[in-house]
Formats: sequence, structure tokens, C-alpha cells
Amino acid sequence: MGETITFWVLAVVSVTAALGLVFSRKAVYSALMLGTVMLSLAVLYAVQDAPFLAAVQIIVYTGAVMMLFLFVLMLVGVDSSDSLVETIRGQRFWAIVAGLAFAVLLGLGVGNAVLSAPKGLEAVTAKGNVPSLAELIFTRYVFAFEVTSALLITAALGAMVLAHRERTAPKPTQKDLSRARFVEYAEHGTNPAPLPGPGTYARHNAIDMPALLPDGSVSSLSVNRVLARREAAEGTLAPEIAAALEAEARAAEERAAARREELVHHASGVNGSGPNGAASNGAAPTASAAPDEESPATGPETGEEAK
Amino acid sequence: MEPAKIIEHSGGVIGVSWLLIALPLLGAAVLLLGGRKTDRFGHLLGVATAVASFVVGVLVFLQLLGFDPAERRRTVPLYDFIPGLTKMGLLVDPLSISFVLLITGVGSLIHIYSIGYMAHDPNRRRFFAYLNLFVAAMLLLVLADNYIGLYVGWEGVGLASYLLIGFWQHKPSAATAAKKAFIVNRVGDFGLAIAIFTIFTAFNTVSFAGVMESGAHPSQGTLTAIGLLLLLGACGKSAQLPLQSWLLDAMEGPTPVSALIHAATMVTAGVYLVTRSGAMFFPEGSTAAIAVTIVGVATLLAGAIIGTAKDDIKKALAGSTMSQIGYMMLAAGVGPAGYAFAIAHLITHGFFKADMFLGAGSVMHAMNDEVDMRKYGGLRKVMPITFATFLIGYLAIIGFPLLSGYFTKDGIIESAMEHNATLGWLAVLGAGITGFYMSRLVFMTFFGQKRWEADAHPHESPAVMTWPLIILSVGSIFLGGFLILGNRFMTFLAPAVGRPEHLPSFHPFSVAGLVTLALVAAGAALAWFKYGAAEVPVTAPRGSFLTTFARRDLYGDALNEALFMRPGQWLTRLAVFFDNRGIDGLVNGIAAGIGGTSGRLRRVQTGFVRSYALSIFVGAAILVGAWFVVGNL
Amino acid sequence: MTTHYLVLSALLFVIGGVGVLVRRNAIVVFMCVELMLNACNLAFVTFARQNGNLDGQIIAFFVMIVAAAEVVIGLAIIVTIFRTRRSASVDDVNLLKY
Amino acid sequence: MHYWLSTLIGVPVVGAIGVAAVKNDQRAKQATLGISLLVLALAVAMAVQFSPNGDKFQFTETYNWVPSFGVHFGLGVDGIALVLILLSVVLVPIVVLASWHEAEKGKRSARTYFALLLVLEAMMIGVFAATDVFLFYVFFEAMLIPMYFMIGSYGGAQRSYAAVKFLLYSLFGGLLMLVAVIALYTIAGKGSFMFSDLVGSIQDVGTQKWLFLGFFIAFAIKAPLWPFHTWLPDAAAQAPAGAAVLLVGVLDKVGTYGMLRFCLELFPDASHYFTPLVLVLSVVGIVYGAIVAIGQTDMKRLIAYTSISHFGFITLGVFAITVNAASGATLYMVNHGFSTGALFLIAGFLIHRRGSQYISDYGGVQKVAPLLAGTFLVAGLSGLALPGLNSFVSEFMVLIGSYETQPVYAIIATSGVVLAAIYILWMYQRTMNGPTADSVREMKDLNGREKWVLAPLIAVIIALGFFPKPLLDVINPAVKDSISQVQHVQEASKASVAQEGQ
Repeated sequence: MGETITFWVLAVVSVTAALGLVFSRKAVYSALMLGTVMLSLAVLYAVQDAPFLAAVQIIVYTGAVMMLFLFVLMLVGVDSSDSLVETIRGQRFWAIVAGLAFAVLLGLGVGNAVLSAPKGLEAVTAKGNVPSLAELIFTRYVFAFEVTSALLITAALGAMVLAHRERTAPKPTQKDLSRARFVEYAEHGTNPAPLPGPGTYARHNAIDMPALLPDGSVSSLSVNRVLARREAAEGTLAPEIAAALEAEARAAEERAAARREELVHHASGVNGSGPNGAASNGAAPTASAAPDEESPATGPETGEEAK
Repeated sequence: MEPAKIIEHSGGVIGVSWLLIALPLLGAAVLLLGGRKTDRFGHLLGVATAVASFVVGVLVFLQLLGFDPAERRRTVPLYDFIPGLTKMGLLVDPLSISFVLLITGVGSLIHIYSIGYMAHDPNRRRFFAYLNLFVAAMLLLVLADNYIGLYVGWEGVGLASYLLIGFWQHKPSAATAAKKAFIVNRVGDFGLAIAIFTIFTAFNTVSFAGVMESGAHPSQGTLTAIGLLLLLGACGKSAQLPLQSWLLDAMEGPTPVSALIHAATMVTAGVYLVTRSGAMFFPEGSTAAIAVTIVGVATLLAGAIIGTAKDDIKKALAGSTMSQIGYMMLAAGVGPAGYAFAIAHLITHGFFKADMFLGAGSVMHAMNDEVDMRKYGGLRKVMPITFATFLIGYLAIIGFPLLSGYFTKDGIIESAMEHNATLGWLAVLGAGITGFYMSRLVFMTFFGQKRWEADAHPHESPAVMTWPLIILSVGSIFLGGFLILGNRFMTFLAPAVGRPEHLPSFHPFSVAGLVTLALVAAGAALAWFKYGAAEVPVTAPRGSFLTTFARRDLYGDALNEALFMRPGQWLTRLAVFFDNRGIDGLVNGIAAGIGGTSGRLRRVQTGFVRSYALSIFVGAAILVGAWFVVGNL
Repeated sequence: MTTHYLVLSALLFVIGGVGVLVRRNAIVVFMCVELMLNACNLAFVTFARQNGNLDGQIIAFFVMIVAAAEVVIGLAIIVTIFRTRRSASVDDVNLLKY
Repeated sequence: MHYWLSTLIGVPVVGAIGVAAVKNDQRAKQATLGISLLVLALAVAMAVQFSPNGDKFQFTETYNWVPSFGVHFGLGVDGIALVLILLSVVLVPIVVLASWHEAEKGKRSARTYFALLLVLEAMMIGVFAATDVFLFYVFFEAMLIPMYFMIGSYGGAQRSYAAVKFLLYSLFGGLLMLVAVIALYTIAGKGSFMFSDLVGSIQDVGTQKWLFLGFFIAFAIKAPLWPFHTWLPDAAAQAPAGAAVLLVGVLDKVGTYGMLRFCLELFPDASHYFTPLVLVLSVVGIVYGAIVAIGQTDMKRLIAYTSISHFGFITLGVFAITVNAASGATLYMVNHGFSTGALFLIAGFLIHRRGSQYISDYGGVQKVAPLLAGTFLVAGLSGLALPGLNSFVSEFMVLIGSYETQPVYAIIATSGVVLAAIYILWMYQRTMNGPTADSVREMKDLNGREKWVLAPLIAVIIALGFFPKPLLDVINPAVKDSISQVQHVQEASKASVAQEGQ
């Protein structure tokens, strides 16, 4: 009876969570939903006389794998989210048809099966669940187990190889960096000196306060851009700083546009039109995934409109 | 009387009669393989092998004469040529030895003549090599004791003829004429080949002895078919209607070639073939024999008519050759009564026609290779020996009494007359025309006004050229009488070809003979009035329709072009088009179709991994569904 | 009860499958794959109990290990792709076509 | 136990590896020539020991290859195979010598070309010597590989198209044959692919027909028989002359050899049934090939089309089912290899000098290069089956033999003799006769190497023309044996027809 209640509760939870996983537009929510499903399943394992698997499910899946998911999500852009527009014709329709058909088929299969009462695991887990499993793993399945270890090592090596970036040029020394700075200065007039610290002539000694040049104007170089954007979004940025930032950003954008022409244009990158433009702008430059996203320069305004 | 049995022979000169063929063949091989090193003595070697072959021929002839007439057919086995099909051997009998003597004798004279005629040609060695090759092939043709051996020689002379007609191959006309000769001959060979197939199928052997003594009795239809097919082969080689068209073009070759191949020997091979196969496939009165006589008469008239209109001295002579071979064919078709006359006329014709061709060559040699008779005239004074020998040949061919042609041609006319009066009278008519066109030729060349080109300086030819003429003209005078009088030749030939029950006797004053003489005289007189006494225009007048008809070779070439060449070219183009567009088009079309389909199908590979996943998912669903369905059946 | 578990497993599996097909974010797609694997695990565990045989649990265990290895590699690939293409959408990785 | 045949196959293979490893092209060429001559000497030494009236297959060797399927590495030769092996080993050194400078313009190195030649030689010997049907199939297909590269890497402007067309065509036929081979194995149920085990194992006529078609289409493509011929002109015209010689001279003979060996002996009833069809195709091929040849403007394509005509004669001979015709057909295979080989090589020399395959680019070559023209004429005359040259004997035997049973077909085929005169002599006239074209005025006559290439060919052409007995003595018993099965079938069917008539 207890199992029935547990099952029904967790079944509803896990199916709901699974649907949430599929339908939530933010990847982070999906991850959390998946976590929920996994935890529910862990409990269901435990209920079904599989305490070891339940533990492993929680430790390995919910613990390690989910963390890895979240970590990569953060790396890739925590708040990038799918648009609802389907770009492959018929994909969604046929996916749902196939899914329903598959579900019906599986249901028919399960329904057709004539099942006796569960035998239960008491007989085979006389020594306890974990020792019995261990015995099997290290006797009958020992070859598979060893092969699995090879698989894990290979996976680890594979991940390293994939994540590794080959250095194609020698590592720049300080001398190289310095020279490059001056080349940049000679060609584009970029300031070769270190960026001015915030608030050299500041009225407030705070990191979000721009430095003032001797003529009293704002030095856009000194502003932490992320913070400035945030303030712009909140509407608390001083107007003169906003104007200076805007001018500087436009120049930067023009420079970037030239470079971007070389990039491949992605037809499916339409997610910039969503109302979450401000959030994605906030994550720039890391998360500005699609080139046809709103430019950083126009970001604050759109953000304000969205608000 | 039936032909005698063929018996195997070994020993003696006859045993080594293969030397007849081997000697000139060796000469040809040495001259062709030796290259320029043999340039210096090439012509001498060529003459030497031909003469040596003649000597061997005479020795063989003498040994043969030593046998009883009934044992004069001797076969000399040589080697196993095609196992299962035929052995190679030589058949030495009165018929073949007559040819051997003609070929090697006249051949040797022409070889000698060519030394002088070709003296200035840079390729003289090659010329002699080809001549030797021809002699070897021709000897194989007449000596082989089976049809396949005959066929080898048959095509061998065709090759030699091809090479020699096209000897001056840098002239497109010569090259074309050579090719034409070969191809038209091949049409005849087609018939001969099928005749041989039929013979093999019917008799299971192709040797003359085997066919003669075979117990097999094929149906009359088969025999007639063989006869007609052999006749087709003979028509090709002997330039008889309807395969006559190549002979006139063949005059592009050097004149000795025209004399040897296209007058004296090769073109008579058809007569040899008919005579050789006569007893078996052309029995008297059979369909095949009648066809032979019809072809013969038609050709003798056609050749004569062509001869009347030609201004080219060689072509006029070629027309005459056609006509004379027509006589021989006519005689050969008459049956045993005619064989002896056919072969006798063939031999005397070999002499007087070679004599006249060589004489014509001598004239051309003197006139800077000019062949148009309208630019000759009055040559009898500058070239007395040539004129005299030519005149003898002329008198022989028109049948001037007591010269060679008189006896042999008269014999043919008599036997044809006995066979069928219509054919006989047509032959008489032909003789009359012969009188006209030969007289025309002689008058235009040697009599009348000089119509020479400005740079012509005619002179008598050197001795090496005139002596053969003299020897040939002597033969032209006496040979006919020697052979015919007392049925000498008919008796000699009888073991080989059979003999009529009643030997004909020679009537010098038969009706037909007298009419012939009258017609010939009339023809000669007409020619004298038109070409001897009257002025001959340097450019040919347009002439009547009949003249054009004769000048254009009775429209033979036009007919061939319209019937075969043009449809052939059209067919060729069609076939090439069909091959490129039809068959290959289909093949390439299939390839393009598959390519296009896959080009369209590959669009399924969109690169969107979700599409692939969808198809996998659907596939899995289908599999599960199928599993259910199958499981629940 | 077994039937219920199996139906639940099937439902989760199909939901995961549809998710794989309709989502474009590679990471979410991956999560859906994990969901399908988990659904299978549930079926295994259920069958283990149904048949009174631990083999089902063993398989589920191995599935987890393989899933872990798969996630490691899969995510590494996603990161590598993201690094070059600045996108985590599976539809953007479509150069291998035609 | 003899090791003759495996040595014959092994020597060129080892040689090919060696040649490919040599770094110096000149050395590689010399080594190739040496090896091919060694193979020739070995083959002659073997042929001398062959006794025509002995066992059907001689010098047999059998090793297990794939025991579980009964596949053997079985080698052995009868008279037919022996003469074809001799043809191959005679042609290879000649081709090596003729290709001395040919491979230098290719995409790959010259030594690769020569190594491929040696590999091809091994394959050619193997395919004729195989007594195991599966082994035959393997060699049959493997031969394509070196030839594909020889055409594709060293050929003319359209080489890729030609090579792919050749490969796909042959592969298509080969796969049909593979199906038939496997079906034969399965249906026969002997658990062996050995030819001797499979002969007579299929008695059901319906089955025979299907299997016959599988084999026959492969061979008809290979031979090539009309209408499967269009790959040949492309391949032969684009291949370097040496490769074209081996392609037309030897490779294509595998098709006709296969018909004689496999189609007739394994499926006598089906052969009898399909005889009219094959004869029609042959005769059409003879006339059609000749007519299309007349219309060609490209020398090599012309020669290729003449070969199509000649292959018609060979298949006519094979399927006329008489000893004369089949012996003639076998002899024809050999003779055609020599005469067409000579034609291709001389055409290759001409093209090498002038740089054009088009007939219209030549004219009057005889004047400047008489020896070249002379050899061309001899080879051409052999092609038109002039008596006294090799092809005549075989063509005449084929025709006379087929006339015995199939007079109508034989008569139509004989018309090919006339057409042959037209295409050969017309080509000769257009290239060699007439006024010398400006473009060939400076053309050199044959050099020493080329003389050595052509001398043996011309010698063989003339010698076999007058004295074919040595070859025919070897061929005749083998051919008698090969066609005896079908002859029995024919007699049986005649007898039954006669009975019905009564």
C-alpha cells in the first residue's frame, strides 16, 4: 500500500517534471526538472528493492552528472534559451506523432503481457543487496566490468583531448604583448597604457564609478562594462556615463562588424528577438551566441523597453 | 571424256614443284625485309627468281609430258595446313602447268621489261618485291590442290594487285583505285568463300581430288548454288559484269602491272576457277553454266563498247581485256567443248595483250607518261619496234587470219555457236566491235598527224624493254595456230578438264568465221575513216548519248555509287549516330538517371541531426510495431 | 504493480524521445537522452524484481556507468563545438550534409 | 606435383612488388622487361611439356583456400587455356617495350605503371589457369583493378570517364556472375567450387537458364558483345596503347574464354536453348561493329570497333557448336590478340609522333615512314583476315564451322569480310596514302626499340598464317571436349523433334 502511494505520487511528479524538462524554454529549468525526475526514480529504485542503485542514482546521476550538466550550461551560457519557432518543417508534428505511436505501441506491449505476481528479490539478495550485486559483478560480469573501466578511462582521455586546445603559435611573452600594444597604438591610436583605474577623479570611491578625465568628462575606458550595463538596465546609470559608453560602444561595434563578416551566418539564430534581450546582453560577450542578436550598443534601450 | 584421276606424286622435279612458289616468295621476302640495302640489286634478284621459277616450270612441264596422259594429274602433298580442314598440297596437271608457264614466262618478260620501265623510280626495289609476291601468289592460286589453298592465292594476288595499283600511292587516284579494286574483289571473294563453305559442308573436304572422288551426292540445288557462288568469285577477280568497275580504275598502276596482272594473268583467274571446277559444278547445260555464258557475253559486249569510247590508251586496252575475258568465260560456260578454247585464248591473249600493254607502256615512256591517245599520232616512225610489235598484237586480237587470236577466238565463236546460236552471233558482233576499237586505238596512236604536247620528245625504248616486246609478239603470231591446229591443246588439256565426245575440227571458211572476218574488216575500215584518214580533234568532242554512255563505263560506277556507296555512307552515319546516341546514349542515360536520382535523394541528408533522430525514432517505432504484428499473427 | 512501473517507464521514455526530437539546445537534448536512459533503467529494475533476478539491476548499473562516460564525452563535444561556433544549437551543426 | 602455374603467377607478382620498390624509373623498366621475359621463358618451357592428347587439365595444382566453403586455389590448363596464357605472356614483354616512354606523361610514376603491368600479367595467367570457379571469379574481378589505374592514370584526355565506364560496366557483369557462382555452388550442393565437381551437377533446365544468363551477361560485357560494347571504344581510345593492347588483346578474351569454358560446359542445355539469341547478337555485332568502324574518325576507336566485329566472329564460332568453329574461335582469340595488338601499338606509335588520334590529321605517312606504314598495312591486313596471315585461318575456320550448322548466320557474318576490307583499307588510305600532309612531313620512321616491338608480332602474324598446326593441335582436343556436352544436347533435341515428326 505504501508502495502504491509512493508510486503514484512519484509517478505524477516524475512525469510532470519530465514534461517540464521538455517544455521549459530555459536550459537551467530543464536541468532542475531532470534532477527532479532522477531523484524520483531513485526513490522508486529504493522502493523496488534496489537500494544500491538508488544510492548510485543519487550520487552519480543527481550528484555528478547533473553537476556536470549545470557546469557546462554555465560555461555555454546559462540563460541562452530555445526559441519556440520550429525551423525544420514537420519536425514537431511528426515527432509528436511518432512519440504517441511509440507510446501506444509500448502500452499495447505492456498491456498485452500477462504478468504473474513479482517474484521478489528476497531469494537472491539473501546476503543483502550490495553483497549480492558485488558477487555478480565480480564473477559473472567481471569481464564487462573491466571493459567498463577501459571505457571510463577512454572517456576521460577523450574529454581531455576534446577540451584541449592546441597552441598554434608560441606563447606571447611580455615583450610581445608590449610590442603588440604599441603596434595597436600606432595603427589605431589605442591607448597603450593600462586602463585607468575607476574613480581616479571620482566623486564616489566605487567600482561602478567611471574615472573622470582632467576636463571632467567621463573616461569610458575605466568603466566595468558589465556593471554599467546592469545599471543602465536598471536606469540608475548617470546619463553622461551612458552617453559616453554609447559612443564608445558604437565604435567598438563598427570594428567588430568588419570582423564578423567572415563568420558563418546562421539562419536558425533567431532567438535574439525574444524579450530576454537584456539578459542575454548582460552575458555578453560570452553568451552572445548568434551574430544576428541585437548589438550591444542597442542593448540597453531594448532592455528598457522590455521592462 | 571425264577428267582423269588425281594421283599422289613424289620425287622428280614435280616433287619439288613447291620451288615454283618458294622462289619468287623468297625474292619478295628478301627485297621487302632487306630494305634499302637491296636497292642496288633488287631488280636483278626479282628477275632472277621469276626466271628461275620459269625454268622450274619448264622442267616440271617436261616431266609431266613424260607420263601417260591418263596419269598426268599429280598432287604433291606439302604439309598439314589447317588440321581438321585441309592439308596443303600442289596439283600439277596440264591445266595448272599451262598457267604456270604463262605466268612465269610472260611474268619473266614483264619483269625484264620493268627494269627499263621503272629505271627512274626510287622505289623500284619495292616494285619488284611486289611483282615477285604477285607471281608467288598467282602460282599458288593455280597450283593449289584444294579450294582453300586456291583462296589463299586468290586473295594473295588481290593483295599484290592492291599494292601494285597503289604503287604510286601518293596520287590519291591511285590509292583510291587500289582500295576499290580490293574491295570489289572482296565482294567476289565473299561468293567464293561461301562456295567453299558449301563445298566443305556438302563433301566434307575442299581438295579437288576429294570433291571429284567424293561419294557424296549433294542435291542439284546445292550444286547450282556452289556454281553461282563460284561464278560470283570469278566475276570479281576477272572483272566480269556486275563486278567489272574496278578494272578500268586499276590502270592507275604502272603499265607493267597492267600488262601482267590486269591483262595476262590475274584477271584470268576467274576463267581458271570455272574451268577447274567445271566438271563438278558447271556441267554442260546446267543453270550455273548458262549463267557463266550469259555473264561472258554480256561482259564481252560491255567491254568492247567501253573500249570504243576511251581516249586513255590503257583504259581502252582494259576495256578490251574485259571483253576478251568475256570470250573466255563464254567458252568456259560452254562446257568441255569450250575449255580448251577458253584456256588457249587465255594464253594467246596473255601474249598479245601483254604485248600491247607493254607497247602502250613503251609509248607512254616515250611521251612523258601521257595516256591520252588524242595527244599521240604518227608515232610509227619514231618508235618502229614498238609499232611493229604492237601491230602484231593488234592483228592478233582482231583475229587477223593465221595469227594467234584468229584461231582461238574463232574456236570460241564456233563452239558458242554450236551451243547456242544467239550467244554465238553476239560473240561475232563483239568481234566486229573489237575490230573497230582496236583499229581506232592503233590509228590514233601510230598513224595520222602528230598531236604531241610541246615538251614531248618521243624516242624508241631501250633494248631491255623492246626485247620482251619482240618475244611476246612472236608468241602472238604463232602460239594460237600451234595450240589449236590438230586439237593439240585440247588433247593435252583433256586429262585435267575433260573433252567432248567429238573433237571439233577447224573450218577456216565456216559461215560464222567468214561473217566475223567481214565484220572485223568493216570495223577496221570504219575506224580508218574516222581516225586514220580524218583529223582527230585533240579535245574529245561531246559525242552522242551512246558515246557518253560508253565513256562513263556504261554508268557502272554511277550505279555502284547510287546503289551501294551513297546508301552505305548514309548507313554508316546512321550507325555511328545510333551507337553514340542510341546505345551509348542509353548507357549514359541510365548513368545520368542514377546520378540525378541520387543527387535528389541526397537532399534527405539535411545535416540536421534532429531529422536523423526522427527517422531513427520512426524506424524504431515501425520495428516495434512490426514485431507486434508478427508476434501476434 | 509491475505494469504500472513499466507504463511509467514507457511514458518517460517517450517524453524523452520527443524531447530529443523537438529541442534544439544540445544540452537539453542531452538531458532528454539521459531521461530515456533513466526510463530504461526503471524498466530494468522493475523486471529484476518481477523475475527475482539481480541481472536487471546489474544492467542498470552498467547503463549508469556508460551514461556517465557518455555525458563526459558528449558535453566535451558540446563545449568544443560551442567554442568554434558560438552556439549550442544542434541545428547549427549541419555542415556534414548532402 | 608441378609448380609451373603457381610459379607463373608468383613471378610477376613478386616482380611487381620489386619494381614498385625500385626508385629509379629506368631500372624499373629494365627489371619489368626482364621479369616478363622470364615469365615468357617459363611459360614456353611449360607449354613444351604439355601433351595435347593427355589429361584434360594438366599441370594441376590444388590447395585449400577457404575450406569451409570448399573454395580451392585450383590451377590447371587445357589446350584452350594454354594458348591464351601463351598469348598473354608473349604480349606482355612486347607491351613493356612498347610502353617504354608511354607512362611518363601519366599522373603516377612510370614504375607504378610497369608494376601494374606485371600485376595484370599475373591476373591474366591466373584467370585462364583457374580450375576453381570462385578463384576464376576472383581473378576476373581483380583484373579490373590494375587496368582501371592504367587507364585512369595514364590515359588520354577523357581517361576518367573511360576508366569509370569500363570499371562500372565490368563490375556490373561481374556481380551478376557472382550471384550465379554462389547460386551454382548452393544449388549443386557439392560443397566445392571446383570446376570438375560442378560440371554436370545442374540437370534442371530452368535453373541452367538462369545461371547461364548470369555467367553469359558477364562474359558478353567483357567480350564485349553487341549491345554491351560501348565501353570498349571509350576505354581503348583513352587507354595508353600498351594497356589498350592488353585490354582488347587479352582481357576481353576472358569473356569469350568464359563462354567456351563455363557457359558451354556447365550449362549445356541452356547453351543449346540460348544459341539462336547469341548467334543473332554475334552476327549483329559483326556487321554493326564493322559499319560503325567505317564511320569513325578516331584511329583507336576505329580499331576498337573492328574488335567488336571480330568478337562477333569469336562468339559465333563458340556457339555454332562444331569442332571447326570452336577451334577457330579459340585460335581467333589468339590471333586477334596479335593482330589487333599490333594495330594498337602502331597506331600508338603514330599518335605518339603526331599527337593526335584523328585520322584526318594524317596523310601520306607512307612517304616519310615506309616501315611504319608497311607494318601498319600488315597488321591491318591481318585484321581483315587476308589469307596467309594469322586471322584468315581462324576466321575461315569459324565461318566454315558455323556454316555447317548455321548457314544463314555464317553467310551474314561473311559479309563482314567485305566490310573489313573497307574499314581497314580506307583508314590506311587516309593515313598513309595520298600527298604527305604538312604535319607529318618531319615524322620519323620506326626506331630500334619499335622495330623490336613489332618484329615478333609481325613474325607471329605471318607464321601462324601459314602454319597454325602447332596451336590447333593443342586446341582441338580441348575444344572437342568442351563442346561435346552441348553436342549431346543438340542430338537429343534433334532426336526428339524427329520422333515428334513421326
